Amino acid sequence: MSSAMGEFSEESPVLGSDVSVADRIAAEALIVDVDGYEGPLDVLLTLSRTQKVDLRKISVLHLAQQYLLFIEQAKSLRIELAADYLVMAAWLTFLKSRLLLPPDPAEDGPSGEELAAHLAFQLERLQAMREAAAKLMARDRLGRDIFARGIPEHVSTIRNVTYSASLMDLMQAYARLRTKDEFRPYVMERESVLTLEQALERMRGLVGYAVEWTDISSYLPDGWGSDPAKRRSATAATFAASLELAKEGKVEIHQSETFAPILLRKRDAP
Amino acid sequence: MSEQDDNREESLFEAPPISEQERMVEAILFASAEPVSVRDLNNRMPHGCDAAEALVHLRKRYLGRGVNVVKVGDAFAFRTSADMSFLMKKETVETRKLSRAAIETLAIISYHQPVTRAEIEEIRGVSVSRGTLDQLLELEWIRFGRRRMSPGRPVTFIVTESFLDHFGLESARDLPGLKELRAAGLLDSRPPPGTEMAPEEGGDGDEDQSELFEE
Amino acid sequence: MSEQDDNREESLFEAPPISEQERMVEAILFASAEPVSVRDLNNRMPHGCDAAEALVHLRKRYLGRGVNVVKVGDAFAFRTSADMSFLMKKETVETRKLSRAAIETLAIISYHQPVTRAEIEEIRGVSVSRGTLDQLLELEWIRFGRRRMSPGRPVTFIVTESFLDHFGLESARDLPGLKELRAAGLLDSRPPPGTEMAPEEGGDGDEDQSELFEE
Repeated sequence: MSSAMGEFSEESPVLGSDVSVADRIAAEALIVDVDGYEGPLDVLLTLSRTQKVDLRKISVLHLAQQYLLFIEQAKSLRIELAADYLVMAAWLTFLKSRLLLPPDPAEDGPSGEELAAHLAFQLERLQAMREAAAKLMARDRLGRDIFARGIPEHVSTIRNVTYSASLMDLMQAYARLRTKDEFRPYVMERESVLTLEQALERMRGLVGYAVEWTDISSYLPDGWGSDPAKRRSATAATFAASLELAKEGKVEIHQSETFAPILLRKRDAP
Repeated sequence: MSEQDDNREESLFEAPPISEQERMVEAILFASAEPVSVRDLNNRMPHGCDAAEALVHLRKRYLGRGVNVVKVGDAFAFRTSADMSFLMKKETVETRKLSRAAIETLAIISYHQPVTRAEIEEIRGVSVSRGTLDQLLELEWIRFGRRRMSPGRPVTFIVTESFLDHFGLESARDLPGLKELRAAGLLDSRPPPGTEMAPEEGGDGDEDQSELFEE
Repeated sequence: MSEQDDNREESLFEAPPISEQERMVEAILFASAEPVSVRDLNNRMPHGCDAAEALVHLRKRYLGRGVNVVKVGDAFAFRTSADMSFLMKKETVETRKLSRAAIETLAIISYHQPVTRAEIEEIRGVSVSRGTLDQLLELEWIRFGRRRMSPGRPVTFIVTESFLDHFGLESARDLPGLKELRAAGLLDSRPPPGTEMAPEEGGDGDEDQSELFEE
């Protein structure tokens, strides 16, 4: 185990007063570029390359040592390190102690070897994914190497909307409109509505001549008797006007029985 | 042929075989967003190629296929074969009910034609939206009639032949009159007095604002 | 075959000859820039057609041509042959360069799918920024897959048909080196020691890559 440390100090690109200039430059590049790293695992993967071995046979202890030195270097150069770099450093310190010390039987949890194996697996997996990504990006790609039809012909959707309406719908609609007319006292179609005011005015002018009992329907204005809508409006207005005149004491009203004609005559002033 | 010989002499490399040139033209025409001229083809293909000749082969190859090489001006492009055009259309048939506004407007036009928009509005008691009339015009059930000789010379609407066809009428005069409607019970479908005003009015008001086609 | 016979019996009209069907598939695929599924082909072709059979013929016809019929997931498309790319400078669309984080994330999703964000982070050893995933979602190379049945029901990511189309893959099973990676155990979800009780373990790891494109 101690030999690993010794080996490390000789080979380390990050530390040592007796390293070559090239190594020093490489080490500085590593540190200065810390922002360029995609996290601690990325740093570890980069460091692992100096071991030039299959990632499965990597010395995790050696790697941990390298990483911790890297962190120290970064700190001494006052490079701001993200928290996760420090977390990794702490974890690797822990791992290092587990690897160096004989296992404590009283202690729970995974052994140093298990943890180291997992770290090696993570590094190998990350490396594999990077290689896969490179292979993927190197494929013949659509829009770069392979092309789709330049003048696609769009499928036109022809929406045939057919509207269904039957003669019955049409007649019902018309009937509905006409029926509505007959029942709409509020309708603003002025020419088929006789207002109370209009009827009253007309009646006032006429009752002076009503010496005999006269059917109030004869007081409807000319032309209001044939159209049912107009007749209805005129009848109602005339009847209301008659009641108004009776209230004023100007006329008398008489009806012999239900539905019999309503008769009206002038009342002599008292 | 002599031109090709000249090219060959000029070129340091031998031109690719014509079958390869044909493949190149095929790929370029396929991928290009616009028809490509022979000149452009030659510019894009390796030196010594003869796009015009490759095109002759390519056009022959696509004769009778589902897509053809067509000439557009002095350029060439792939186009789906004319007899395949039916595949480029997706027809969907939707049947919708005419909106109440539309059917009422149509009813008024058919019973009162020629009728102006103002008259339709008076009969319906609500304004008629442009959309409703447009829809009926589009369906070719109504069309413009003569202008009224009254002030403003308003346009009138009348029903069309296709309206008569659709509703199985010989002429608009065949429409049943009010008396017949009553006899058929269509005018007796009055709501009981007292209930007819409120809901009818309410409904009408809503419809009035949107006059949307019913989906 | 028996199914086809059934169809033919059901149909009032005989299906067009296979050569015509081939032309139809050719026209439809040519007209579309996007891959078209066999199902869509059948829907667009006359009743009784067998797009899958026509496709077999069509693919054979275009073998070695300047454009080829390629399979993308369950769909097919015409694409220029890869060896013609040197002619295509003009057509190349400059795409936004993907960041290293985005490329790695995409690779992890494609090889490990369906995969959760936490798993991507575990593999990369850093957190995945929202922007990275957004970029991939926007490119329509990844989409949300099913939620995991583990606590928190985390959402998973999977690659899309556009991803396959872009990278010229018939299916995600054709990803380069997939078999080797799997054989080396590098696609297993292996939780860190001491966390064996993690809920993800078990079936999920095996199912990876098999749940592809299930809707």
